[in-house]
Amino acid sequence: MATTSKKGKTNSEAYLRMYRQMVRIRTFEDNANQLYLSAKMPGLTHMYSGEEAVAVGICEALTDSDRITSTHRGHGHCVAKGANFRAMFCELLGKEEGYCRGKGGSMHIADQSHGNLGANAIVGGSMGIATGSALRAKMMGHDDVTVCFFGDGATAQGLMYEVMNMAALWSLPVIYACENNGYSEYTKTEEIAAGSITARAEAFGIEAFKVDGQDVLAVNDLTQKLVARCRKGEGPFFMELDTYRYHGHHVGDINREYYRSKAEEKDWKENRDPISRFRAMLVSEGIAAEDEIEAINAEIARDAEDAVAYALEAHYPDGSEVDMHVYAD
Amino acid sequence: MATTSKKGKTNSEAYLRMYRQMVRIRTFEDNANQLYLSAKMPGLTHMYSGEEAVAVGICEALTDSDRITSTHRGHGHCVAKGANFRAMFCELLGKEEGYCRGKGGSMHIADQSHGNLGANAIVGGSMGIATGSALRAKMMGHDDVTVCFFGDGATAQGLMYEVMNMAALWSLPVIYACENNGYSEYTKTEEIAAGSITARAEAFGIEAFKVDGQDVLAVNDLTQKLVARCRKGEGPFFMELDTYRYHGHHVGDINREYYRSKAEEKDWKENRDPISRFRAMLVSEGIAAEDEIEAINAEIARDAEDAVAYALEAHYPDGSEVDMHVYAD
Amino acid sequence: MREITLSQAVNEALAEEMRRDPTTFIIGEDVAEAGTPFKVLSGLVEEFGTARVIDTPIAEPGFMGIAVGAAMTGARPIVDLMFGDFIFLIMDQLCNQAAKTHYMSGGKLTVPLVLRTNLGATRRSAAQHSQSLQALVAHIPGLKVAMPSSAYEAKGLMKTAIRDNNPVVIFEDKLMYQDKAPVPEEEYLIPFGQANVKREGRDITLIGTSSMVQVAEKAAELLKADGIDAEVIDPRTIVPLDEATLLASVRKTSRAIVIDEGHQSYGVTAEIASRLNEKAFYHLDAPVLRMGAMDVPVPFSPALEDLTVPTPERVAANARKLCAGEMIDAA
Amino acid sequence: MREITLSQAVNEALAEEMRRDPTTFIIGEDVAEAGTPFKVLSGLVEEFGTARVIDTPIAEPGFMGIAVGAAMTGARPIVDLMFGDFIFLIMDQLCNQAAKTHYMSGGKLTVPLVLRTNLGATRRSAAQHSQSLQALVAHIPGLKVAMPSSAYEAKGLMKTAIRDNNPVVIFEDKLMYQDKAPVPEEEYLIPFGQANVKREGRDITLIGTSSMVQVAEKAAELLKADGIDAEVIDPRTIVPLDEATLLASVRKTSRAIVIDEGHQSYGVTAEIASRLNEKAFYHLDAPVLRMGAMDVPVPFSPALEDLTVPTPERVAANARKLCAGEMIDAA
Ligand SMILES: Cc1ncc(C[n+]2csc(CCOP(=O)(O)OP(=O)(O)O)c2C)c(N)n1
Ligand SMILES: Cc1ncc(C[n+]2csc(CCOP(=O)(O)OP(=O)(O)O)c2C)c(N)n1
Ligand SMILES: [Mg+2]
Ligand SMILES: [Mg+2]
Repeated sequence: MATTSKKGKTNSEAYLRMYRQMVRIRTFEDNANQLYLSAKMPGLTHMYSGEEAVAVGICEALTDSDRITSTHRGHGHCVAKGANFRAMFCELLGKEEGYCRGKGGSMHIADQSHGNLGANAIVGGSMGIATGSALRAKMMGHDDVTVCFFGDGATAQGLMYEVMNMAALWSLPVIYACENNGYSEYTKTEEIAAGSITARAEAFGIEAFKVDGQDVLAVNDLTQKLVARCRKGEGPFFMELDTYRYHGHHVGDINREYYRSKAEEKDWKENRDPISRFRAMLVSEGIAAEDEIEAINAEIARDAEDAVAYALEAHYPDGSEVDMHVYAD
Repeated sequence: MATTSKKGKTNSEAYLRMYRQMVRIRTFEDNANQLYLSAKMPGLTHMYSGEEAVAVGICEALTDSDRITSTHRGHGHCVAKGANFRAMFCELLGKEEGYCRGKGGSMHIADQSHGNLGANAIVGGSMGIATGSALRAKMMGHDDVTVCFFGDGATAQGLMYEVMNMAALWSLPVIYACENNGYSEYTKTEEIAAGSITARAEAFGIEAFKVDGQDVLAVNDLTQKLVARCRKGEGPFFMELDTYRYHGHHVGDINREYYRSKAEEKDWKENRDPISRFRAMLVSEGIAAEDEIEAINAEIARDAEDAVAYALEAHYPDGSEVDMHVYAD
Repeated sequence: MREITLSQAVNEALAEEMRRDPTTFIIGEDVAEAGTPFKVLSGLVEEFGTARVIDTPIAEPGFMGIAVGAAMTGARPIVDLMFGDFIFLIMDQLCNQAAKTHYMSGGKLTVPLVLRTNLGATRRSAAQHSQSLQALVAHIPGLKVAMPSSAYEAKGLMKTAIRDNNPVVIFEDKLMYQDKAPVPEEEYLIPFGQANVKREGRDITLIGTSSMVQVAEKAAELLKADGIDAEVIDPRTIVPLDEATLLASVRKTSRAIVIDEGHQSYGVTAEIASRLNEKAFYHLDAPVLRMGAMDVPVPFSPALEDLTVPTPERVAANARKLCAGEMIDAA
Repeated sequence: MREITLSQAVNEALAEEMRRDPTTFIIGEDVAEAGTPFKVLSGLVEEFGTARVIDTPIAEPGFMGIAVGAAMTGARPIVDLMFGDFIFLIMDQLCNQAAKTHYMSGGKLTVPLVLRTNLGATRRSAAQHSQSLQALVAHIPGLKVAMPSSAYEAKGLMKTAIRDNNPVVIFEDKLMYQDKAPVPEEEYLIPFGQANVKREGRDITLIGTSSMVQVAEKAAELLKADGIDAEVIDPRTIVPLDEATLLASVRKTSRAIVIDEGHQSYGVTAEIASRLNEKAFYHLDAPVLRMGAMDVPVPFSPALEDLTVPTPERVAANARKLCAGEMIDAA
């Protein structure tokens, strides 16, 4: 394995944290999906399962003062950036103790305390926000970096090119992270993206990288380097991460054979799963034993169950909150 | 001269027409500027002088059924696509006999009979329109080509990338013609455009060309080839034309040394003027004698004078027209 | 008469008009094989092919601009905008380009296109997928705005919109796609600018748009119990607006409530109420009341979202007060 | 008191606030060396440098989005949008993002930014450079909307806007940049939601916004000759709207005309008129009249353009009719 040399005792902790975070995301999503299927969750939601190595590989290279902007498929980013299950499930259920007091829901979940500026229900809608966060950092002399998550579909939005141009002109500390999961809704990426996605960033003079989004260490390594370079004023950067979503576009998208085959899904799940891959590596490298891994998984499962139970019991916001927070004081 | 071989008797007529069209544009603009300076023209206007070889080189490769979309700096495109002076000056003065019955003015002048879909006061605003015209041609099985004119400044608009993506995916017969005159308003192009403009088109899989926009033959040659290829279904294409505007951003932009030097302006006018260059070539190649050239110039000057006089005397639209044409029947 | 869903009604209208006129085509995200997330367009790509049912990248300003250009040069595009909330993305192409081209060209260029989109909250879709933005487009001269209130209107207005030579925006109510209504087998069109008196009444006029027509009808049912006889009117198009029918009703009943699912302030209800006030002032026994959605972004939480939109109960309560002369605010 | 132009007043407000708060910055096209095409910002880049007076490419959605992100993370951007007509380009970032973030985050994130732009026709700038689009943004909860009517208001409202913790849109009248008015040397702020009674009167209330305040004042002068004593009120902000002052006036005069330079239909005048009708109904002797711009794209030709906006003469003529009980339409 090419990465062996970088591993060792010192990294064990970081690796276990990455493993744990990936499992936390998968577990969160499985529970969220269950809530939907049992009609306990209002509305729809978009599962991140399968893409865990992207969010975790990136966010583990960031500190709490670094910012991210997230997407409609945002639970993974939120967990990876440090959010806790209770406040997340409360938000998904529209409860007062949710991160946004139930006002945002799955598509607008934000966690300011960990630098998550929020999911966004407008595809590409947060690209300006991320770039603006980076402009603020530069202008105010802060050394934080902002990562902008978005999908392959979002590369069709003109806003991306407008803000990449400015980020490049002004050398802003922002990393554009394109989660290419091969689809936007029910359409294959090649049908909606002409040419090359990384070349588009390069045309603006932005260094761009393609990376295996199912390999958490590869993602993390690259991100660490780019974050360090951003802090030195060498931003912006662009990453295209090859990945896959296991579920449908949203929880309600069940019959999807007309746009993607079961064989393809099976192949990704069985052969490229970011969690199994990493787990096998942890075990084979002696970083964790099977039973330790199982203990981690079990603990996370319990944590999620508790949080779901808590959220189901939690209060809805009082009706009087409906016209609060329209304006800040 | 590299182009000599392509010239000869058969081209004389085409060359003289190109020369005439360039002089017509210059003459039109000189008169329009005079109207502004003598306070006879309402509002402001943007002069095309200096960029004649771009509009003429391109439009002479098109037929009346080919379409163009134009910009705020649109008089040149309008003349080059075949418009007459009277209806143009009437439009600039807000008169009933103008191309748009006085409702559009300089910034919205359109000449549907020659395929000019109109100037546009939103920078980049016509990029979708041009692409849509091309989609219509393809869908309806027509063989016309659409040229989208826009400035270097307009390359900052996200819309361009959205429609280039679709034009490339769907192989539309559209040519994006970027008139790079080095400035957008009072700002140099290098301050507002990161990376490379042609590379941006190439990143979408679009063949892109850079051409000397002061050389009408070079522009025309390239356009002829691209138009022919578009008709065969090989579009879209992108051209970046290096050019220069002699006047300020608009007629009122007089003191401009804070953003561009007189020396630079002098250099372009004296050494790269598209009309003088072409005139010298016509004479040296024996296509036209000096006195023939002067006769052409004089005739155009008279034509413009007549048209100005006519337009100054022409009627304003009746007040009752104010709420006509809001809706088509 | 057979009953079909609003979704089927739209689908039929599109299919019929596309058969009739080969220059029509549909353009938008996931409109072809997927038939849109709401499945409204299912089957159309099979009949008309991908050349006329065109899947686009996620580039709303781009495909809106493309539609404008196609319309200006001889085609009749039907633009599918997945959520009404995305109108904000295409405002420039819709309002600066499509709406003004005919006028700016002195009548020489036309832009015959239809923008199909939707409105409506209470789907638990939060602030960016629940807006009812009809007021914004109604403010822009050059656009027509249709708001079907049932499958019957959805079909008839759509067919009229496609044949209209202007840009027309149609807002469908997301929550009504599965609602059935009687729809004739034979072809029919509903002319723009003709309001529909859904229910006659003497005591008060309830004017509702789109989703709020049902709310008004239910309120009228509730009011019957109180002996209040409400007239319910559906303007069907808000541009053009059938003032005459609305005024005739209000002159008769002397009282009116205008109900629309867009935000109340600077919204649709203000325009309609103002026209009634201006032109039926001396017939009014009480101020014309407006009921729009609350002036708050749409909250996700069901506990909050349901508070933001007019309900039959709240309309009925206000109607009772109006009829009893109890509008204290107005004193 | 010294007199300065509206342009200078804005410039002073920006300079003072930028000195006071290092997190403020200006972003937009040609704002630095050029000081904008209207030269309103001249001198600011010399004092604050290009790090705080930032020239952008021609990418309105892009720099608006950037401002939102900067505002969400601790800066206070002042966005310069060269023409009000370009609001259409930034609606998504303004209305889906800036306006809703505070609410959607349950009050945790704030977006303190100012969008400076303009309105106003009769500059012979045609349909895409002459619009007055305040109604559109006023409809969106989460935005505040200021409409200064003179240099004095321009300065005081701008300073308040910059200190406000919400997205605020300020519309300056392009034709007023060179108009002078008395402006104190000492610092002052004008609170939002406080209308200004420009002229007291008994017979009729003329409510004007921005450019239309002058029109109302001139109309009041004309009406004096007829013995009609008009009260003139400038709401100064339309969101929040100072209903109390407007209502008090109308309850006194019993008649009102609302004047705004945006299109009349589905425009600002509809909201203000509706509120007066709703809440002062029983005090009104005549319907509240609205005078907006005509519902047509702004034509280029001077012969047509001047017909599209309210003038003192037309306001006065309508006021005379209202006072004489001649509003035939309303019968
Ligand atoms: C501006 C906008 N257009 C359309 C949509 C509807 N929509 C939601 S998610 C989605 C697909 C996004 O694809 P991608 O960016 O690849 O993200 P993924 O869902 O694959 O993670 C679409 C079209 C939207 N939310 N916003
Ligand atoms: C969307 C938009 N933003 C800003 C403007 C103001 N404006 C008019 S022309 C211009 C510069 C355009 O530069 P470029 O595209 O290079 O064309 P040029 O004027 O050089 O021909 C600007 C910023 C506008 N008309 N539209
Ligand atoms: Mg995707
Ligand atoms: Mg230029």
